[in-house]
Amino acid sequence: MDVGRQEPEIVTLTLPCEERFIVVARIVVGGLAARLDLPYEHLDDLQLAAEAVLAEPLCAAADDITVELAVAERCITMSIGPVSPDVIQSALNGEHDEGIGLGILLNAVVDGIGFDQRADGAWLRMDKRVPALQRNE
Amino acid sequence: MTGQHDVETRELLRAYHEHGDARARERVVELHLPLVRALARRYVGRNEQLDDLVQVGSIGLIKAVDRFELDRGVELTTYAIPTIIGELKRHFRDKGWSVHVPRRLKELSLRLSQLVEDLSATLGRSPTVAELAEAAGTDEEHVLEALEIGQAYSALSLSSGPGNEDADTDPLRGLGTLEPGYERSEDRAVLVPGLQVLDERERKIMHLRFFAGLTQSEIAAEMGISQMHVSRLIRRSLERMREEIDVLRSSRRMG
Amino acid sequence: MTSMLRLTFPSRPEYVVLSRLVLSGLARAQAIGPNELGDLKLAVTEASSNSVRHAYDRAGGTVEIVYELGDSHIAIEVWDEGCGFDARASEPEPGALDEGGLGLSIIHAVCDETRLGRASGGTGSWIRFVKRIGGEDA
Amino acid sequence: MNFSVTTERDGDLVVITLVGEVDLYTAPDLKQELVRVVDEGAQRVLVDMSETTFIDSTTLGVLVSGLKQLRPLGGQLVLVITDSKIRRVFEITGLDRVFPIHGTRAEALRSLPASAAG
Repeated sequence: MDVGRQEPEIVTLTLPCEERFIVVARIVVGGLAARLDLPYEHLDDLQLAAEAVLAEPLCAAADDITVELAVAERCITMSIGPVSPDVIQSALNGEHDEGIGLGILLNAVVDGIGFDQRADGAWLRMDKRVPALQRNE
Repeated sequence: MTGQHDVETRELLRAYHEHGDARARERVVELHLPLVRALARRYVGRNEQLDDLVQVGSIGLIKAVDRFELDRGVELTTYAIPTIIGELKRHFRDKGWSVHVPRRLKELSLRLSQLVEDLSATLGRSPTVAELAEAAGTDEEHVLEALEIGQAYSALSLSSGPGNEDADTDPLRGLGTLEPGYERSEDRAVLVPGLQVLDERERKIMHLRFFAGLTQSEIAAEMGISQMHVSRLIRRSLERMREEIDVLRSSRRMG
Repeated sequence: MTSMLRLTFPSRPEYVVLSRLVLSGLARAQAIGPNELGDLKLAVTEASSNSVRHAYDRAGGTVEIVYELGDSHIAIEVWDEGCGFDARASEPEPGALDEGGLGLSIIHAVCDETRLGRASGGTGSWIRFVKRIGGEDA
Repeated sequence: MNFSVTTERDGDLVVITLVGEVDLYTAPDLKQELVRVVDEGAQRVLVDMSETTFIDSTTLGVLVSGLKQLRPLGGQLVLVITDSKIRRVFEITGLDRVFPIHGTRAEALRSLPASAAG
């Protein structure tokens, strides 16, 4: 795949906020990562990040959530939104959290985390650096 | 869940288990129906009505009540949650998609773990899906599907509750014991209450991955298991913790 | 109860597989028979390939697919910025990958209902096809 | 993409094995291979799809153009198909009546005796 061009190529998936559809996000993220020839471990990290965010109670405001994957030369940026920044921020800080905490989890699987303000609200942005693999083709 | 609730539950369980009081059993089940309901709600929508799922989940609850051992020193909810979820999942597995999974995909799913292992050794890094597909003589889509199936199976076997031959699924295993050496050093991990539902090995993996910052491959090497196994254990640990947390939250709401 | 999912991707051949993978995922969320799933994957591949094929000369085009999952049906709409199924007036360029107009007849054959149209106000087109699910033995 | 085209050649007989998915992304590889073997004088072409997991109309288009190329030269193109879903795509389009379809490679090879090519 030619990902060396200027503009990142963008894939989006919008899905209802229901647990049963998280698997669709996981498999599409996996499919894109496979197309980019990412090692299994990187693929798994991206899938885990998507699942972890989607498992948070994100959809208080809206019924749907969008996972956007922007593919640049050495980086995949996964953005998920619109989300309630308060909910995500407190999840990232691990407040009220009996689990691992979203912040700790994401820090382990992606290389950068931030928020973007878009027309429809806040989006959580995660950057994953990807290795340049030698391609056989 | 209030202390009052727990006390009442223990008394009723004692009445049932020690004196065969059938009405006490009924009452315990009744007391915990909100829990079943909270768990069942997560599965609504797959052509299923909530009431039907509550029925299914109740079977899990009754099994947990019947098999509960008073002297194990845990609350009934801790024991019942995996059993109820197991019953719900078994319900979907029995009537749902998994019977549709072609044998070919199931076999592929079983082979992948070994292939990841072999290829990692050959390549000196984690293989790509394309490389896995080539080694397995199939295409990427099938590999991805097979990976999903592997996860679905491990999730199903995870919570199928007592009576399952997989010893890993005993919800009581590992409770209250921490392996010395890793817990003392870092403590953030130990402070995470959700981790207490995991067994020792799972807790150690979670610690190494998320608190010590090791990669899956490094953990695999450290623990002498395959990378894919590490991946699945992480995923199912997270899932189990999420379930536990959901229940903590919903039981708080139930007050 | 009906649920909607939406997938968009650049109009390039390497992304067509994603249109099938969404269906693989939906088959995990809800029981879909293996033959039903195979037919749906075939139909969505035909529709999205068609969109990609006709977008070759439009760099930056996007294909949009909406999946509507009901209790007993799946409806799929594929939207693009190209000229669609019904506008095959000119011969394909020599050497181009041509499917000889078979794509649409395949969709007709494997689905229960098919409709085509133009996207309002633009040069794009859409196709909607519906397949009943749950008809296979569990 | 994991899709492979493997070609084995024995005189004017060529066996092309397709493994994986053939769609808009991978069909060009098949097309290129078919054009090449016909240009190089293949008369009897067997496309073995027993390890093919997905095909679409693009695949059919490539096979039909291969057949069109071979026919004026007196050549033949036969297929090996084992999967019912793959076979279904041929049946839907009526192309099961255009291509000789066999269930095993041995059977397909028997249908292509050397004398047929002259």
